[in-house]
Amino acid sequence: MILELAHFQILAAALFCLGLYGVLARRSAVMVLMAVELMLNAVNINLVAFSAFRDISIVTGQVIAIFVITVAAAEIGLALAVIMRLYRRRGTVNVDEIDWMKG
Amino acid sequence: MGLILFYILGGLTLVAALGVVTTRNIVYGALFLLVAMSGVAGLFVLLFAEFLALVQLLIYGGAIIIVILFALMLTRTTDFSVATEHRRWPMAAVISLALFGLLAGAAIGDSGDYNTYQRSGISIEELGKGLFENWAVPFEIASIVLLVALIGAIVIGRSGEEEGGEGDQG
Amino acid sequence: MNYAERHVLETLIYLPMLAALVLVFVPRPQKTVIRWISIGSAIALLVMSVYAFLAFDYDGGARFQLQRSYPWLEILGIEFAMGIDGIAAPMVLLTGIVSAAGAIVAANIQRDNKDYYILLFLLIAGVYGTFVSMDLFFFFFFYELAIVPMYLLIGIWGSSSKFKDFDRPKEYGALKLVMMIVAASLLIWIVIIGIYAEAAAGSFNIEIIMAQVNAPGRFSETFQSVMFLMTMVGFGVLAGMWPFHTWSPDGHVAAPTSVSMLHAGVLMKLGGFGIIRIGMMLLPEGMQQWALLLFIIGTINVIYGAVSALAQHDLKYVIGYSSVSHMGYVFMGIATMTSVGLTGATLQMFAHGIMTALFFTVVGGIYERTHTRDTLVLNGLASKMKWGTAFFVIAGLASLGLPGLAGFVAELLVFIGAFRTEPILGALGVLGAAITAVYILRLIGRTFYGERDKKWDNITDLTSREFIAATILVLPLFYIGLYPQPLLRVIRPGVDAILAGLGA
Amino acid sequence: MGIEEAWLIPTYGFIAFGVIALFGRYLPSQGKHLSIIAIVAAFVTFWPVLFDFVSKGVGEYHVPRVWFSAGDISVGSGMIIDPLTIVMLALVTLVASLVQIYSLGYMRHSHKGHIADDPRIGWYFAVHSLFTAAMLTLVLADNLLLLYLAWELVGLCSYFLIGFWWERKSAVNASKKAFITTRVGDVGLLIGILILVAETGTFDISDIIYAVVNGDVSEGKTTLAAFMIFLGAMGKSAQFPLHVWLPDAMEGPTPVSALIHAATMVTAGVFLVARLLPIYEMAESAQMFIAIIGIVTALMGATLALVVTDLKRMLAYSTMSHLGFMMLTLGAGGFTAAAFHLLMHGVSKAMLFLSAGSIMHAMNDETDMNKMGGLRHRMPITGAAFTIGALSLSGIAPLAAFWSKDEMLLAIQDRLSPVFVVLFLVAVVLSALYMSRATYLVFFGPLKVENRRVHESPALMSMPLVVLAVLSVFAGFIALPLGGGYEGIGRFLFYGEHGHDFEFQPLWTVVSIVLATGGFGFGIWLYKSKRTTVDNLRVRFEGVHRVLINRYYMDTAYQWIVDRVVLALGRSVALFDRTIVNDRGVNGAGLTVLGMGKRLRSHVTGLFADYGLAMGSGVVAIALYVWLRSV
Repeated sequence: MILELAHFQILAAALFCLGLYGVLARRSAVMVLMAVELMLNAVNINLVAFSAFRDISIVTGQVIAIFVITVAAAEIGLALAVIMRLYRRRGTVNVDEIDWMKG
Repeated sequence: MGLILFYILGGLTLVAALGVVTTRNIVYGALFLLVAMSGVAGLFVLLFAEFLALVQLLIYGGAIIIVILFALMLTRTTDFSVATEHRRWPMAAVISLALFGLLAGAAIGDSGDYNTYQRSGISIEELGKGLFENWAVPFEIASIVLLVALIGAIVIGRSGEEEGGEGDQG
Repeated sequence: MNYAERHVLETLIYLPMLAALVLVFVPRPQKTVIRWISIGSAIALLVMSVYAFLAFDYDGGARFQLQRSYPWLEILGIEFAMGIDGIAAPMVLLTGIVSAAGAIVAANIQRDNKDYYILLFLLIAGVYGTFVSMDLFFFFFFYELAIVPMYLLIGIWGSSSKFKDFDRPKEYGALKLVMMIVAASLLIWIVIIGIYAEAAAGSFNIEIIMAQVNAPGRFSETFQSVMFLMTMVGFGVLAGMWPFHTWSPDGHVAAPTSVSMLHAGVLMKLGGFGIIRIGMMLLPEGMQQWALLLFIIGTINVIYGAVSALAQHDLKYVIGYSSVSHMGYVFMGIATMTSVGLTGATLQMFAHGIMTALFFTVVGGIYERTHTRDTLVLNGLASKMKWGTAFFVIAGLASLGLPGLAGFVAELLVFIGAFRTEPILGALGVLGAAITAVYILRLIGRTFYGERDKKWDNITDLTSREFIAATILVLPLFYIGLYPQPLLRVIRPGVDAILAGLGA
Repeated sequence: MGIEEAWLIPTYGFIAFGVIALFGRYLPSQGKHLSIIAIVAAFVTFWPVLFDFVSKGVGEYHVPRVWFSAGDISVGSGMIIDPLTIVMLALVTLVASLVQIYSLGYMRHSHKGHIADDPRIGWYFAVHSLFTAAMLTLVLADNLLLLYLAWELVGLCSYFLIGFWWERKSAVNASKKAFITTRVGDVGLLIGILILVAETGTFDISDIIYAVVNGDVSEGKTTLAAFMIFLGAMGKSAQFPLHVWLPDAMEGPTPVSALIHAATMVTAGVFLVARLLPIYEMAESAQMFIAIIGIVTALMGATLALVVTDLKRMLAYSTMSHLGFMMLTLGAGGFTAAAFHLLMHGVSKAMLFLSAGSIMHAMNDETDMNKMGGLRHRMPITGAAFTIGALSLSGIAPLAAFWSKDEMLLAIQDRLSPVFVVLFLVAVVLSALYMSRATYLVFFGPLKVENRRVHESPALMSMPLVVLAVLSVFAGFIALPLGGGYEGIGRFLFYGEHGHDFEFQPLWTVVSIVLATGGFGFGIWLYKSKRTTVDNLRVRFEGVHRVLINRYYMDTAYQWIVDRVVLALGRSVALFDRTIVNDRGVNGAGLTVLGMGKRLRSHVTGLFADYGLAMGSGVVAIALYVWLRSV
């Protein structure tokens, strides 16, 4: 059995779904953020895998992966700042209790 | 030989990810995340994307995890171990599994004309050239994104002190 | 067609808009200047409407006359096309008369009458546009233009009223009125688009579409019957058809005098006109299928409106319900699908428009002086308001169909048509006329005759302005009552053309 | 000036009305003289029309004129001149002129100390001339539409005249009641006309009669139309179910009652039936119905007149009773007898009303007969006129109504069953009785002290009385063939082959004379000497008396129907309309939309997790759907 693209895709899918579960199920906002990181990495794997299994000379996959990483970094920074304010305001980061958007 | 490496690294990452998602203690979660990130870096190496692996380790391992730990410490969520999932978690599990089934099915069914796994990485200066030639504009935009995120984080973070905990905007 | 004939119809639309524009630049405190500009342009409108009516060549002329069209949106085939046929000509005349009287009576409005007049002229432009336009798109455009100002006019200058067990704030009346009509106009919009698509003639012009109506394969039976039902309901709501009539009494109670004059006098006729123009002309089979339903609803309208008017205490409620009852005759007339019945329906639209306007002029005058319309409180006004009583009695007698006044001729023709097709329903209609006599006379007997309550000792008779407005309305009532031939010979070509289409 | 100019007769009235109503204020004494001139001119124009008519030979002359045409119906406004029209023209113009002259005097009452015209005298005379003009148009109309127009106009004028003194609440109610009751009848008339028009396609009376006579119109439709048209006649001529408005109509000024509620308007119903008699000939059941209604009204009117104490109401009931006679005769097909009695009754009854007016004028509007008595000493002319009128209407020998009553008796006994004849004779006796009662109570017997100062009315009022009195005495003779080509009213009225000339049946004439004079004498004797017996008669028949006093409780019944049924129905429908159709239907629709909105809002919990779940399941569902379709 030699290594094929499908393996990486399945792995990325698994990682992505774990991340999704984490986002949907975890109570702490920070934990949700971590799960988001997982999902982003899953995407990266896919990107790189595709560039590897296709024509490696085209660097698109890796370049986009880099961009994904940069955006992830920016995003986590901002998200944590928001969570800090949230914590200071409501005294908790528990996702269930924050419902200011209630209709 | 690549296969074995793939299984080792993939398994490592998955287990770590599972840990992140299910651990009761948030700090352990952060540590599990670190392990997962390194696993992914390993996979990048497997896929001849050494520079990427390096960047992955550097940013994720170095910066992001540390920031998360800082956040955890500041919001003192560590001193009480909060119940991990809220009451509707089975629903989330079902959805994730269903999505996984679909994605995996798509992956297996995909009969794209991919050439086999062969050793041909690309040198860093090719990557650099590609980055700075036909991806120059997105590169600049990425830098702006980072700048904005930086300022935003500072503004949101700083202005929090003087307001104090005034009324809750319901 | 000389110059005037070519441009009279479009000036009927441009003039009110022009007047509104001019008023915008007149400074607000100049109340008298505003008043004179408005009355001046209203009189000009009346003169032009009369000219348009007389210019209509009734023996042998083309079906749509005084035509004028400007290309507007070629790709969709929309052109700003204008023209009047036998049915539209009397309606244009009616609009001229009622808007002239309305503008004169509107002079009593003190609070920022500038905006009032601007909105009023927009409304008048909308009404003229609807009667005159031959392009379905613009027909709908002006139809909406005529309705939307109503909300502001009633909402701002209207009057809320408190009754013992329910009260009607003017906002409620205004909102309900505009909401129901606009919702109904949605149906009409669907019908117009449906017809446009079905005709596939690439044009909204009525004449081109009519040529397609009996083209093979198109305008199938079911298409026409569904579309006609939607037209009937869509226009029926505006015309005060039975289940959807409740906005009429509430709307009129809340509306200021000149607005209810224009609304009951002209806007409700848009509904009837719409059913004739779109329903009968473009959907003949649909008409034949739903004629009986229209007939039954018309009879219900007549009886229901008359009976519920019996129990009303507020003057405007009575007139509101009587409008519902009289519009029932229009539906009956249309549903008979005979030349006599249809002529009667058109004449009834004309006659009722004038009668109701006259009613509202006097009621407005009474409200102006006594600040109440409750008939339980008002009594014995005749001794103080001689001319007011005279005009109200004439309007009352016209509405109960006294021969010698316009109402009778119209109702008679409708009844003749009705007896030819559905005698039982026709008899019920005549019964409706008897009930009308009861509630009109009760009203007159209670509010005008009998001894005067000392509260009304110091009320004055109609002012010269109201007197002129009332005379403008009374003259046609007598003229058509005694010698209706000038109006009938104009209606004849329109009706025959429609029935020829229907017959085919 | 011949038949063609007959349309002039009504036009004077319309012009007078227009001028007075619009410019009354500026005319001297509000233009009342203009109205007099108009009606006298009409009377004067009538004579050349009569002579031209006679000279041209008695027949039916038709002067057509188109009024308007709509669709396939064309409506004319032409005229028919036939004997019936001539008779009616004579009656209306004569009585109207006399009544208007009489009104000059009557409408001057002491107003704040000095004698002056009624403040709204102009309006009074304007409506008076409008009424006469409308009545004349009705008589002349050659098509049913013009007739219906005049019919309604006449009803309208009676509404205005009854309600002339509208300060009085009772007058307003009376006028409203009159108009609505006649309006109910008019609805029937309109439906009848419409049925005929729907069948024959034209309004023209002669065409319609021609179509009905030779069977173009089905039996059922003709009978239905006949019934409906008679409904209109019942309303106008105050026949049995629709008679309730006539007694109340006495609220109006007395000359109004003299003209409208005695001679002209109420006879319009009889005229209509007479004009359309050939149609009724074809509808047997309708004709029988008319006879029944006629006799019932006659008896009812007579009985009510016996007990009522108000002089004018008594005369109103007597009119009702005589109209019943006429309808009965028409029911028996007695065209000439009915028309003849219409003429005679018109003349005598108008005189009775005018004399009642002059009594009221003298005794400042006192109408209660018990307060009068022995007035013959103070008011000789009025007394004589009243007595002649009473005698004539009771059918005493040489006077006017005797001849017509005789004619009617002949017509009834040869077409209808004996029951009708007996009832007719009973009614004759009763009418003689109540006439004698009235005459005695008002004019004979001792003069009461408070009536000491009563004096005869001025010349303006007594002159018409004298003219009418003379007519009541001699008018009857026109029944006989007086030579000069004139062979009696029978031949004149019923031209053509089946006219019957006046044959003299001794038996029935003797019977009617005996009954009439006997009835009258018995009445005088009863009230003269046996006043006590009258009182205890009243006591013993207490029940009957109370019923009669309350007009058979008809009025209360109608009032109950109006209040309980009609107004209640109105209120319930209005309530239904407001609560169900409006609050439930319109507002309801609004509220349901709001309700839906509220429910939707509950999904927006603000919790991030819920949104995530929703999004997730959405993605999965779409992916699943795409996958399933592709497989």
